[in-house]
Amino acid sequence: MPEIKVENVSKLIEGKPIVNNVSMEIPDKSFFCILGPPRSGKTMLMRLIAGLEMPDKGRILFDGEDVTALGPVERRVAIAFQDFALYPHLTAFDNIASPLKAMKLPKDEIRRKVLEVARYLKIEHRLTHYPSELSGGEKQRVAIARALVKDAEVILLDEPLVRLDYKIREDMRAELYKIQKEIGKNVILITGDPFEAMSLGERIAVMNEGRIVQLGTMEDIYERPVNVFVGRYFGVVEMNIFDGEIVKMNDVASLRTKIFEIPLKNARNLPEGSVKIGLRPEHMSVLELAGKREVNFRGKIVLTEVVGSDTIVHIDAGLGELLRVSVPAIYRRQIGEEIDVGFDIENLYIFSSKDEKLLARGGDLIG
Amino acid sequence: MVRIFLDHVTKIFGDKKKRVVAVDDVTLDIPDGAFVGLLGPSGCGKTTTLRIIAGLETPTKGRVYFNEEDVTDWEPRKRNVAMVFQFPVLYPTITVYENIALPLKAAKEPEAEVRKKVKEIAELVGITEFLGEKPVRLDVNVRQKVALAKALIRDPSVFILDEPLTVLDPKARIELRTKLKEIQLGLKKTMIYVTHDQTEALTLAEKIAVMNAGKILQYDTPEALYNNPANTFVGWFIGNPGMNLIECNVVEENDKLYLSTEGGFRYDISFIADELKKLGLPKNVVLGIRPEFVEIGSGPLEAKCVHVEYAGNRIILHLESYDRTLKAKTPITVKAKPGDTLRIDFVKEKIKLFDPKTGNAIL
Amino acid sequence: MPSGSKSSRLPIFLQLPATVVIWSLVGYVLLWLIFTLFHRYPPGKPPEFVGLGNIVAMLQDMRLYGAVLRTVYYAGLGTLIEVLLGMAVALALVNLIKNEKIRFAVLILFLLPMCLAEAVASVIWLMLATPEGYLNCFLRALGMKAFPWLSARWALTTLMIADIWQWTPLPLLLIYAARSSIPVEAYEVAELDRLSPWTTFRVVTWPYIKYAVVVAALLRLIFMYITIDKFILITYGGPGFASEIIGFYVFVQSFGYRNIGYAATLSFATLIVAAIITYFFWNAFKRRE
Amino acid sequence: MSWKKILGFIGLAIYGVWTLGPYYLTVITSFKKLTDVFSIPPKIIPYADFVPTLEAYQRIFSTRAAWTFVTSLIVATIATIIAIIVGLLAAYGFSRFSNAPMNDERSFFILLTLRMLPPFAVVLPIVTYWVFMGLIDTYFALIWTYTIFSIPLAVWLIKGFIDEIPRSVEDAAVADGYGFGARFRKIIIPLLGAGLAATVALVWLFLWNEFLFALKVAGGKVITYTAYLPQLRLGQRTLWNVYAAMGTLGSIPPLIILAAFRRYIIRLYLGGR
Repeated sequence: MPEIKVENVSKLIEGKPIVNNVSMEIPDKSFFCILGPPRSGKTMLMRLIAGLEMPDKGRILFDGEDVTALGPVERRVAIAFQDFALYPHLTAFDNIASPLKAMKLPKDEIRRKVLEVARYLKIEHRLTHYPSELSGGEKQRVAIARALVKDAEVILLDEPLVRLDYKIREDMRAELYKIQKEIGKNVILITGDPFEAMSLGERIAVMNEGRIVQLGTMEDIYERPVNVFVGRYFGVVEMNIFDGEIVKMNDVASLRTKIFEIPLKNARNLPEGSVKIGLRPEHMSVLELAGKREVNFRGKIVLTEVVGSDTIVHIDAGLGELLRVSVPAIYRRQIGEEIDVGFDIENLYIFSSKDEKLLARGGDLIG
Repeated sequence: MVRIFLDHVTKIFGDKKKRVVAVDDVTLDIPDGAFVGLLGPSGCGKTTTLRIIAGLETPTKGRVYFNEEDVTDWEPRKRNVAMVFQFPVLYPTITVYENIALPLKAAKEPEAEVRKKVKEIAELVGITEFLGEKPVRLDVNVRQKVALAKALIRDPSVFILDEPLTVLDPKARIELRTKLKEIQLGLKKTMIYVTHDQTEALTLAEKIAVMNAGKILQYDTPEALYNNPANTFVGWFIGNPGMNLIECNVVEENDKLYLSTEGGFRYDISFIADELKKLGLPKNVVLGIRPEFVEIGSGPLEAKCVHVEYAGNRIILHLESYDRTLKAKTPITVKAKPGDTLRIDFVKEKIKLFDPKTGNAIL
Repeated sequence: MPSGSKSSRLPIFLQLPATVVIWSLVGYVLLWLIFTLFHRYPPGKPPEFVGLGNIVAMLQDMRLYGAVLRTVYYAGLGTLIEVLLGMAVALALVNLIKNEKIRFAVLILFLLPMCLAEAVASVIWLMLATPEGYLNCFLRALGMKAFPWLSARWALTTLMIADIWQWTPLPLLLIYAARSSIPVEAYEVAELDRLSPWTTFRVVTWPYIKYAVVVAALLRLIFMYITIDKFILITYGGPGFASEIIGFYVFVQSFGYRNIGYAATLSFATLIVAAIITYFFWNAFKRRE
Repeated sequence: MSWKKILGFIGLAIYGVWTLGPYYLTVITSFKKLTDVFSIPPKIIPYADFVPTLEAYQRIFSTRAAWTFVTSLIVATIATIIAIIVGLLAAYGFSRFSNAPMNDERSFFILLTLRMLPPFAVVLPIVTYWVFMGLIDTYFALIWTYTIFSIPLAVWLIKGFIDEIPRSVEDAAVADGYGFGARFRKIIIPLLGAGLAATVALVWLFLWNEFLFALKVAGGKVITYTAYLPQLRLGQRTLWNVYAAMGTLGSIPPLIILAAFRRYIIRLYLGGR
């Protein structure tokens, strides 16, 4: 079960760096996640780790051994592709057995292994069917079975759930987690859905424009996003970002915005002048349901978006950008209605307006 | 405006060998000016139902009425219906202005009138600066807005949308949802919105018909679908994550009533014993409870935590209780790690019971 | 594919067999043509260097200009008719015959002529157009006078008609395929917008089939220019020079008069023209996505 | 039905007669006695207008004319096999390594121009080449020439079909441990399947129908049915029924291929797209 090390790896396509000088370590036997928006280079990074592509610069080490020039088989890596990549002319059984046939294993051993993994993924009743006859969920299970059957050291899942119907994705997420725990192999998940990364990845690498912007556990990235991009991108509902200002008058500092002002205790190392304030919708609440908070203000409803059991209320509170407030219930109101919302100061994020780096959390300023 | 009534509509595709019942005896009453959602997984017949209303498909059985007039055999052009497809369908080689104006020109409206209306609609949908462009060079978000404007300009009596937002990126999706809501409220149009994503249906529609395998399972307001689903499918499909469904036997012991399973799962439901007796005390039943109404900390049941999912201000606990699995959705204040053993209980008034064979709600 | 890996020589190995086979002969052909361009081959004597003599002779050769004009008439008008007729039949097929199975069967029947050899088409049209042939039999049966199909005045036109008979199915096929690839939603929207048939054609059908029409036209233009089978089998360029197009003139110079040097010059010139038309075809074909 | 529809159907019917009529006349002529061929009014319905006879066919099968069909078969088949094998490899290169040397778009365009090369412009140098090699009018010369001129068509069609195989399926095969050879045999060829068969048929048909090279590169000892046709008109009286019979026999393979690969005809002529 290799500990994977990526050292200054770069890959250029027609001169443009798709993966730009990436270095990271993926611990052994973990559920590692590479998260990034479309065209952030995450799929290419996966292909480099898998050995489907060779880097133009840098090295890749499995347990300290340089595998940069080796292909997927020598690296004992298995891949489940985003579009399933099943062989259309082979039955589900032959698709799963394909890696074992390539290894020229005896027929009965192949049959035993395929049946075992098919039962495990609950598709043993569909083995004689061709991919065109399978549902999305079933095709995904066959793709994962094909990756698991040859007990490779590393299993790479390239956006495995993106093609699935919304509801099936919910169940598959829990199952992927269960699978990783039971097979104890190194699983690397590539995804564009932050919610998927949050619920599955023990360690997450957030990528943007070919670089690793932040790497850490779910809590690290959620609590201490390195900049506005990670703050906005890494969350169930996109973080609210609006302009504010640090004002320092005769050694009394305060954080001022268009509609509220907060006195700050230790703001010594904060630069004066404009800053970007971040506030997660789930850290805000509607007074009518959750009572008063440390800071409260009024906003006009633009849209109430019911997301299954919760609701995201979009309000215009005069801060320029619309604010999103997360309400843990079905909460439908007319457009234009006024509601009071609030938040606690400790949940604030302060970013520099120059390079958008995280300067401090609300808790650091009033502690 | 138009009230649409589908009377036992059925649509069967394919020849004798391979018959597919896409729409199975659907009766649906869409009041005038209402915004109705058709919600269901892919392949449940919702798009076919839509196409029957638009006249693009003719039903195998059953009739379609617009305001008491039988339009079943009417051509689409006679029904004054406008439709926005999942992928923006525009005329590729003429400008956005001409794309929007064409339906009016086809109806021989005076030039000045056409120009005024196009300006107005372009303003409403927010594509004024693209009027001179050719669609082929615009990104999919703008193209879908143009398709929306094209559908609106004709002032149709029925406005049909077939999963119009799926191709858009998240930002454009929020923007267009807001616009659709404004348009619907402003123009008081009868609107039918097909989607497989519950968020869009619950957000936009006043009433939603949940469909599966060609049948309408429930036709009600979002709150009703959420609080008392008519059957197990609706319970599972609405809400994220969906309702927990636990099959168990009904056991009567020294005048107390329990739900129990072979693996030791036992829950006292004496508080609804008399209603159940009135229904003839079924031997086994499906217990339905939404993850949000599973209480962690104290309670008669024991459950092992298998996996924890963070969902912003709430966490989803995947639990194994005796021989059954269920999920709980609790505030992040509840500290639980995989492997912990917890005591759980259910919010009594939120418990639902379903018939295991038909899946329909009993209580 | 693991590009950049040790198997980076694989792409070249893939191309080697085809390249070796092709250039073993085509290489000689091009070299020979270029060499002969500047030489004359008097019978029985080694080739003499004549510098630009052949090229000058070509530019002054009135018979060549006659052939060029006839080729422009034959290939130009022929292609135009084939594409227009092909489009008309393709659109008629799609609009009139709604049942997919029957429509496809009729299409396949219509494609028959283009599958036949040019030589077999020549057999067919010789028997039709020869003075005592079927066409004149039908005319006389109707009490009309026999028509001089293969006379000096009409031979080239008759050959064009024969080519139209055999090759209209190609534009028909390409335009039919393009028309069938149009998503049905495009016509549903046009129906909902209550567009007139002509407007529907202008904004829905035409944008999709435009490329197929261009590609079909270029394809036919190239192949009418480079194919001379019918000319050898039916009229052999006659009567006189009446049906002598460029290709046939090169053929006659090469094998009739055995005027090697001059024949090579003509061949070289016609190669260049073919490459140019192919270049336009290649761009049109690429842009059709 | 509107009158426009009726007019449309009449037009289609006329086009049908225009397309199939001449071929029908040729086929029935091949079953006529010489005297019945051209008559006023023309005899067009067998048994009603004339008594069909196999006279023409007996004459063909009693002379070397029959052997010309065998020659065509041999030459077309061998050349097709070589062209397909060589073309398959090249097409795979053009499809998967479109930025590698010799596989880029420019070399693909060069190959395309070979397909559009005017035969009349290259037949003289080719004849000179085979005379120089002492192989003129031999099976080898004709087969080798035919192979060269069918490779571009084969590559052009097969590349289209390979483009349709998703790259991720091949990546999966790489990940499963298949080397290039195994990937080609186990994944590419089976997935090409009927498309490849249709390409083989079309390339073969292209050679079965060829005339100019058959006439000049060979045409003496080694002569195909197309090259033999001119010889039927040398005498003062053309035996029209024999001439028609040769044409009819020559038209049989195209009919079979058209019927067998009708599903693929559309995709073939679009260059496999």
